[in-house]
Amino acid sequence: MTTTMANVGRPTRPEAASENNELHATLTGGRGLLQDEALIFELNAWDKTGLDLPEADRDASDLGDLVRKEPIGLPGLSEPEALRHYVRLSQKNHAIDLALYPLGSCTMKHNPRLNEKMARLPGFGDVHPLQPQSTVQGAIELMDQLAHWLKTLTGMPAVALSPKAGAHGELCGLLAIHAAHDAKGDAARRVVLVPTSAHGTNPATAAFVGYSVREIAQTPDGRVDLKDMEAKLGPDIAAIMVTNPNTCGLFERDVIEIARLAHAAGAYFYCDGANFNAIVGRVRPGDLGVDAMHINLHKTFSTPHGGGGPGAGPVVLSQALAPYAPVPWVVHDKDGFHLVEEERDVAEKSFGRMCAFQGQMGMYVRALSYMMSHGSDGLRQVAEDAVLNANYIKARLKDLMTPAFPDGPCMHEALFDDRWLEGTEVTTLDFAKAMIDEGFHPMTMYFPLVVHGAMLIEPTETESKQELDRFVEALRALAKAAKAGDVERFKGAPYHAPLRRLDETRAARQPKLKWTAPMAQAAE
Amino acid sequence: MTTTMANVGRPTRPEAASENNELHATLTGGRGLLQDEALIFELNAWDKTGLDLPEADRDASDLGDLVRKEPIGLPGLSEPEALRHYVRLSQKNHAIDLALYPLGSCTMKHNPRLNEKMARLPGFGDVHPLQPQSTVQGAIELMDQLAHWLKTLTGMPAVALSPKAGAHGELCGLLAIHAAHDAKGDAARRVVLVPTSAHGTNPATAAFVGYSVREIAQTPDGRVDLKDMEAKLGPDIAAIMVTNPNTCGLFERDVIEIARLAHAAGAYFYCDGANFNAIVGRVRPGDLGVDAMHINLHKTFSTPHGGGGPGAGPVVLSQALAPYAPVPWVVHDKDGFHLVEEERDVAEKSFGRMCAFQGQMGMYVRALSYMMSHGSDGLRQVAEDAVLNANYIKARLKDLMTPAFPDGPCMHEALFDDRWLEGTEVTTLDFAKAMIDEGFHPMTMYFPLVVHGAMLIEPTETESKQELDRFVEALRALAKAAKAGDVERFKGAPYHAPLRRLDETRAARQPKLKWTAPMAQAAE
Amino acid sequence: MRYLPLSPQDRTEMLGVIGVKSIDDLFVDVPQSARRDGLVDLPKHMGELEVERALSKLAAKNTPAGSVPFFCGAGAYKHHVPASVDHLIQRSEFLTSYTPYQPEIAQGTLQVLFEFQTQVANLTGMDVANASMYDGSTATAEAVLMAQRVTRRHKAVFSGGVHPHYLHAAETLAHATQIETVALEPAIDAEAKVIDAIDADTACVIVQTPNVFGTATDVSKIAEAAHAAGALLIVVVTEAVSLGLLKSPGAMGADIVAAEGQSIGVGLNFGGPYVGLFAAREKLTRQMPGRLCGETVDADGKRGYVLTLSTREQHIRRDKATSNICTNSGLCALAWTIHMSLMGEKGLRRLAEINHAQALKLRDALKAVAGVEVLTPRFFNEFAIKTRKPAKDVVEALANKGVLGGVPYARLHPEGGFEDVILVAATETVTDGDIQTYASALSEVLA
Amino acid sequence: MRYLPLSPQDRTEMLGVIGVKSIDDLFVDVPQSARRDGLVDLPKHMGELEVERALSKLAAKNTPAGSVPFFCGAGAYKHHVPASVDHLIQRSEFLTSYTPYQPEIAQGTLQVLFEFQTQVANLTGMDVANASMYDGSTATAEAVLMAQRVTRRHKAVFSGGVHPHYLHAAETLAHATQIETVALEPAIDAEAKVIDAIDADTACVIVQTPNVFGTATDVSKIAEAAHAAGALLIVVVTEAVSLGLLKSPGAMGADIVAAEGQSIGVGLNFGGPYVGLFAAREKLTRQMPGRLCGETVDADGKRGYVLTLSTREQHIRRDKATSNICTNSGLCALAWTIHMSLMGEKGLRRLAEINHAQALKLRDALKAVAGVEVLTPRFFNEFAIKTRKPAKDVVEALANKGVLGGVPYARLHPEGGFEDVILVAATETVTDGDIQTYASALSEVLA
Ligand SMILES: Cc1ncc(COP(=O)(O)O)c(C=O)c1O
Ligand SMILES: Cc1ncc(COP(=O)(O)O)c(C=O)c1O
Repeated sequence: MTTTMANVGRPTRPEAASENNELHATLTGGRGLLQDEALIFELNAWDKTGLDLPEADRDASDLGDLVRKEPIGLPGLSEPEALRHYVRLSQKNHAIDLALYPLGSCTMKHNPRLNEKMARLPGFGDVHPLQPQSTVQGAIELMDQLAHWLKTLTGMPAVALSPKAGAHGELCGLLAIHAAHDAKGDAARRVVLVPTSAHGTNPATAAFVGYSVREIAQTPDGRVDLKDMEAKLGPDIAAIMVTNPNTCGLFERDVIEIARLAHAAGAYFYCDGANFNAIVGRVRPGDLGVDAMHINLHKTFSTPHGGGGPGAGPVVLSQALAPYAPVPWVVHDKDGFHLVEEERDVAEKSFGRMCAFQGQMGMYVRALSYMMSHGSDGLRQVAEDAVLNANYIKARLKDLMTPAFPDGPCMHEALFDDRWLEGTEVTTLDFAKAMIDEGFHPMTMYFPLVVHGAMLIEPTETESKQELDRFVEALRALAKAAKAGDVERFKGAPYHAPLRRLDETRAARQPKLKWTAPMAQAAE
Repeated sequence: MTTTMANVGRPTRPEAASENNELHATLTGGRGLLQDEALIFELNAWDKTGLDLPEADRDASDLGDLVRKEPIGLPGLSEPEALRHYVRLSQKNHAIDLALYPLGSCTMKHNPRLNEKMARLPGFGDVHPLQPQSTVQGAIELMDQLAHWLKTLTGMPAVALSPKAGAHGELCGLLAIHAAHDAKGDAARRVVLVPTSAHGTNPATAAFVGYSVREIAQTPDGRVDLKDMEAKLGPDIAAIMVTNPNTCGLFERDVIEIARLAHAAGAYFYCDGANFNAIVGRVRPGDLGVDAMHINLHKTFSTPHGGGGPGAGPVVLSQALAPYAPVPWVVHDKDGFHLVEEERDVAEKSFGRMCAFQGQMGMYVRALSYMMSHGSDGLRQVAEDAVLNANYIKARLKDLMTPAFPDGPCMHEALFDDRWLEGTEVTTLDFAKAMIDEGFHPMTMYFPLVVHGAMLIEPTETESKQELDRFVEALRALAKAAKAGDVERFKGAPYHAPLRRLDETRAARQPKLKWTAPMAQAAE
Repeated sequence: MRYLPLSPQDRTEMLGVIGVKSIDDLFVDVPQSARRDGLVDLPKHMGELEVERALSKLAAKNTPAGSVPFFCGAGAYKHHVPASVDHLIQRSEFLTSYTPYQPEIAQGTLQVLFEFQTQVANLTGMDVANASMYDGSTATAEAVLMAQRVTRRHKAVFSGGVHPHYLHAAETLAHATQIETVALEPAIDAEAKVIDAIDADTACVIVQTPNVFGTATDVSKIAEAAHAAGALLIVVVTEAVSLGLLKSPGAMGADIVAAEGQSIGVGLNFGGPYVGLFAAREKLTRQMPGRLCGETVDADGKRGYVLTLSTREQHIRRDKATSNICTNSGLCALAWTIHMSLMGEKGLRRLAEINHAQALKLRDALKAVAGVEVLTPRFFNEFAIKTRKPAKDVVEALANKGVLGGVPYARLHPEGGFEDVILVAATETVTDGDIQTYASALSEVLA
Repeated sequence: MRYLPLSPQDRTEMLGVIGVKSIDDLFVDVPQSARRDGLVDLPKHMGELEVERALSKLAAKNTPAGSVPFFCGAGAYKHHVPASVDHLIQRSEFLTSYTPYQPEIAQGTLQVLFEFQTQVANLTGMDVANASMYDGSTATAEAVLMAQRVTRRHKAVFSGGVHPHYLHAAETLAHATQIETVALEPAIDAEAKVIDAIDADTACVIVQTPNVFGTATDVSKIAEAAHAAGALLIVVVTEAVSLGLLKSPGAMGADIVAAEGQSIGVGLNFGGPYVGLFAAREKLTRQMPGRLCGETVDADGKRGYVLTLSTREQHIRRDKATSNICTNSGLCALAWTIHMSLMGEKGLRRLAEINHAQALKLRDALKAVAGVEVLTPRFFNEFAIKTRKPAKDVVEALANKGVLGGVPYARLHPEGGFEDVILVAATETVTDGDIQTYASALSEVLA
């Protein structure tokens, strides 16, 4: 049974359908179901509260002049008002649950609802990080199980669970490397090699821990230039940071050689594992010579991005780096599961602590739920479908758009440059904004930096062929329109979003980072 | 601190804002965040499933030819597809959580989320109706507590909890009345008196239990015509069914006299309690002479309407009718709480059973949670604010629109007729559809039948003054536009909703009530 | 109060706009004698935390099905509902919307109803289905009244295999409407006696399959007999999952199907809310109770959905309506549709097979217990056993051992005899370990 | 697999379009030696029901805070979060969206962030706040690095009242970045010793109030001393609810505030995810880490919000960025904002007063127990007690009696001495009955 466009509820005559709208701007600015919404500070709710709390039966006079007297400036909404406020706002967001969200490098895959339910079991969601360990044996066991899955999938002997996101994982990895060099008394290694195509967090992290960053060149086929790297390796190099699959969506064919060269030069190989989704279940980084690699549980293992976070960035470690892992970690003996929280005994070489407590337990539960649901077979299928979907998109667009690396397959994302837009006056940004009108979130743009006007499309494995086709058709139609000179469609886009294009320059030039009362505004 | 319209995010220049849209119909019919969506039957999912179930380890050969062979015709979506499908669809709905939903008679008030959480406690949501009663003592106790609140609030001695909605409650009440007359051997009473303004379920229910319906006239000020009623009362009258506050949003001033007259004629007084929200905590129907009254827990007590249901319609009963209440009910002794499930002993006069099991437990939990949250003080405030909000709307619109009953206060809803639209070519329906464009759900239209082109506005108590003002401003602007002859704005409305006006005649003339495969369609 | 947005200042301002002095001025129409000045005698408002504490305390006094080996059925079944179902039905746009009277801003609900009607019709093998009833029992009662309207006859013959609560609810309504109900003797194979009871006055025959004792029957012969006598066949289904494995009522000749949908998408909820499925032959469409959603187009020619054929309904036809139903079970229908969309045919069949397999294993395990006789020969996921001690005591004793071991038939039908019969069900939520636990507990209880 | 929409037939078709024979052809770039043919050694896929069973079993081995009298704090607090908060953050549009890079279709998230920043700034009494950090501890470490950038000095002085985990996390990072950390002696009134430790090399002084022992202090004098020395004052807050009652850090002269927001909107979660609050004086804005949301207008002149000042950030400035942070704690910030919007100033003050009152009552009850000495004189909702048996044993013994009685200070800082000190906290979730239960259990344990 196949679907014809005519009967699936899409407008059969889009031109006709919107013809009438123009004539009828509403009287109040209303737009049907799309509700505009003021800030909570504008709702006249200074003296209200949406909580019913009893009066305290002891006063605070013991605190004397520590007590705050002045007003704080926090409005309080009744529950109906609050619900409506945030529901209205939510409807101004795009989301995975609405349509394809092809942000390359971000792995916007489906977030299973089972995981949300599991993370909210009181035994996980309502336990305190410092309860006696005897009262949280199941929680510690869960961390142990998660560690087992991560180590097995990556083929690495150890894992530090506590980093709170990918960048925090990078920090953890580099701190372990730092500690390892320290332990050898090797203080001269002050440089980290990073390919130009790397994600911004790689150089930023290296700098953050006091390393200076040197860039590695790229080959014409989008991989690390081995020659260049070899030339730059030396006694001052602490580590190389290489993303694999890399940010061009390509597998580093020479990865084993990269590792060998780095090790030969006394450096460690930090692998950015943000793109692990492309190879999970098919390739184990441990087989490639990696010393440390973070895994974004919020990418490969589906914990929700939540409009910016939280995530979790466990770091798997090689035998060489394992002793330096940060506390806490889990050990298991006949008495049960224990958190090693102190840098002594088994943890005497630990480089320290990444954060208070044990890290992102809520994400551990979700990730483990995801892994158990997929199993070894399902996870392998994840990688295969992710790669299949990306290659399908690349194949279906390559005649109209210019793939940055046309030869050979890509991994989980398809990278295009903007050569095909030359002479059209349409930029990558314009094109992206026009995608919004057609109902899709734009791809990642202008990243990686090694490709001009980059468009990095990562569909993930949780898209159906139907949605991919819908997406491809929209991009093909837009590409043709761009080439046909329909410039206004792009320059003015988006036309159909809750807002039109926003003035980012103005925002940065006169930053207004919080609401202030109109009086104060006027006085500014 | 006051809010100026200019800075609250609403378009400052609505006309300008939409000017550009018209030029840019999209290429695929996309409309930004608003996603069109096919039916599940059109997603090519006949051979898929979104559940991972193990294979059964026993076969079904014992069932022989009872086993179904032919295909059923049920597509199965993966979870990502299903999520997206239903999320997209949801965004095509208006909802209380989006804006004022002033459907008169429907009491679209805020649905507290605490109630949802409570109803999902495993001790309520995951217990079987026929578990041993010793294992559900808390559930039965909850029913008992709910009964106590309902009886206390209404001042009535008994309540039948099991009816599943208001109409089912009416059925329950009339069956009790039927049984009471039966018990007296009074079989001649075959007629129920119902005012013309009554909700359709009143006459429908009366007919449903075999009564014939006779209408009572209405006075010019929107109340039961006592004279007419008295004239129609007689030995053939089983009951009167009167709504109070009535469907014109007015309190039946003579309600005590109405009761007296009915009783004097040997009839019972069934009160439709759908509008209890207007008087809860301030007036007890038991003080008015009522014999039976249903309470829509999904109106007054905030259980969600859920796009049409489920609801719950407990019926409070007078001493005269109490013995005839349907099973089951709750009794309490030193051994705990018990469900009386059989028509013997204490229940020997029971007229029977309304449904399998105990009724709408999920709604009982929510309603009790709501009642406990509000308490005696909060519930009284509910009635007062509901009435205040309705009168405020009436006051603010009465110069432009024509209140059906201008004199004196209304209760929880403000009723307008369409006299003010005379000569404008705009009908009540047109006006309602134009409200959609401005961001509001229309009011109840053409009901009650006693008022021409009725517009029945029930804001409920959970609206803020700000939202009321926004609503009033929109209606005022529309009313002025109608009077100014801007007819197209109304006739073609809505322009900004997910769909334009739907062809209801066509739907009824050639009913298409389920999806059929395109082949079959073609063959039709 | 956290649910009331008006501030005291708002109230004062608004009274001013209205032109009255106090709120009491708006309640002047209430007779003096009925005006209450003080508060009713109930506790005052409470915070969330307090309410949560009080209700959690009550909840904690109950034994959730999921916390013990669980074998109760008899019209309500414990199934696993995917987490995404409950997530989706809680979306504001579904949860807090009304019956879709304004189709332009209710296409979400309406398209769901159209999908629901199609799924129900396909599952039951019928031509049309409505947008839901309260539950299976009220759907059955409505079916009987509908048969009376269609045939203009006044006798309804109930098989002895119909769930006693369903029978009771239908009888209660029938009593008032002058329908004569003939309730045949309860029996494991009660359907065998139905044909003989059909006569020329019979408006309808009501049979349930699997019946209350679990017996699955082919009702084709009954359909033929009913039709030959000019009566309608109403088929009742209390376990919707059975339709994944068993022949559809439509294929066996049903004219109306009244079913309980609770098994799919809806939890146990101590008995409600559930969702009634109601399906019929096309020619009976205009006599159906309840809402119907139909396809149409909008002013731009785009496909859309509306509530239709409402001239059958109370709000249009008043005392001439086909039913008094107004509020139905919309949100449960949504849950049903989502769960069904996730399963699809493939998942539903598999689920049904697992249910059947677990029940067979349970049967084998219980058969081996001394003092137990298995009564039902052919069943889906539920069967009746006879125990050598009174069923009520056995079930209570099992509960004390932490096993919820089924429903005594006599609880449903105290005067029906069968004091020693327990209805036991096994679904996919029953593990092999649970079955063993049950069997050993039962041996101990019957020892 | 229920999360994978492609059917086998889809896969075949798509391989055809790509022009390859098998999926292996897309993995040709993987070195031969690293290609794995078989499955990794882990269990195969499982249904929802099975996963739920397995994880529920693990969950059941833990004692939830809500199930017992509960008094643990030390940087993570049990508060009641209104049901609507968790409901709203689960809306698809919030839950499954990314960092708002495309403002035209991310105004929901962006407006929330703008509200969040305003609330955080107002609550802390600071000029600007960012859009969240991972948690309070990493926010503190970032604050230290920021102070280094701003002052170009390399010494950080930590009061002995700073949470040991916070100190430890900051030291770990500082070690690599050549910041010298001076950790002053832990003491109930540790803040008294801070001023003496400030010198001309000091980049920043880090003080916590209420400190880890619960002591609430006015840090104005420290601020003056720091400023006089050209250093910045970083104020750490681990219990955000305290700000409802206590003077704001801004009012006391803080330059940077690094706080843990978990108390508001976010659950205990065994330690994470939490939400770091980060606020500063306006002149430091461009040295702040993390995302910032700012107001602007769209092409039609309508107000809207965007991420701004991103030239501070890693994706633009790479190794010159102010921080490496990318993913932050967005959804927890949303929860925080919703909870705060429900409370408002009025609710927050009331909540803080209740917390304080419960803690006073707890203090009185524990003071009366033989073998207990209350160490903290002025506190918000947490204080330190000294017990006549080792703290670790006491807490363990209490747990065996079903009371989670607090956190032994030595668990946070094993080498710090204080083996007999327990940190005990009381929030609005603690009832008077819980307090009595604790006191009697403690008497028994210490007897
Ligand atoms: C390649 C790469 N590396 C690192 C990161 C940083 O991860 P996180 O955002 O979890 O800190 C990202 C995230 O976008 C990434 O795409
Ligand atoms: C006045 C009145 N009576 C009765 C009813 C019927 O109640 P229900 O829809 O719960 O069956 C309604 C519902 O709309 C009503 O408004």
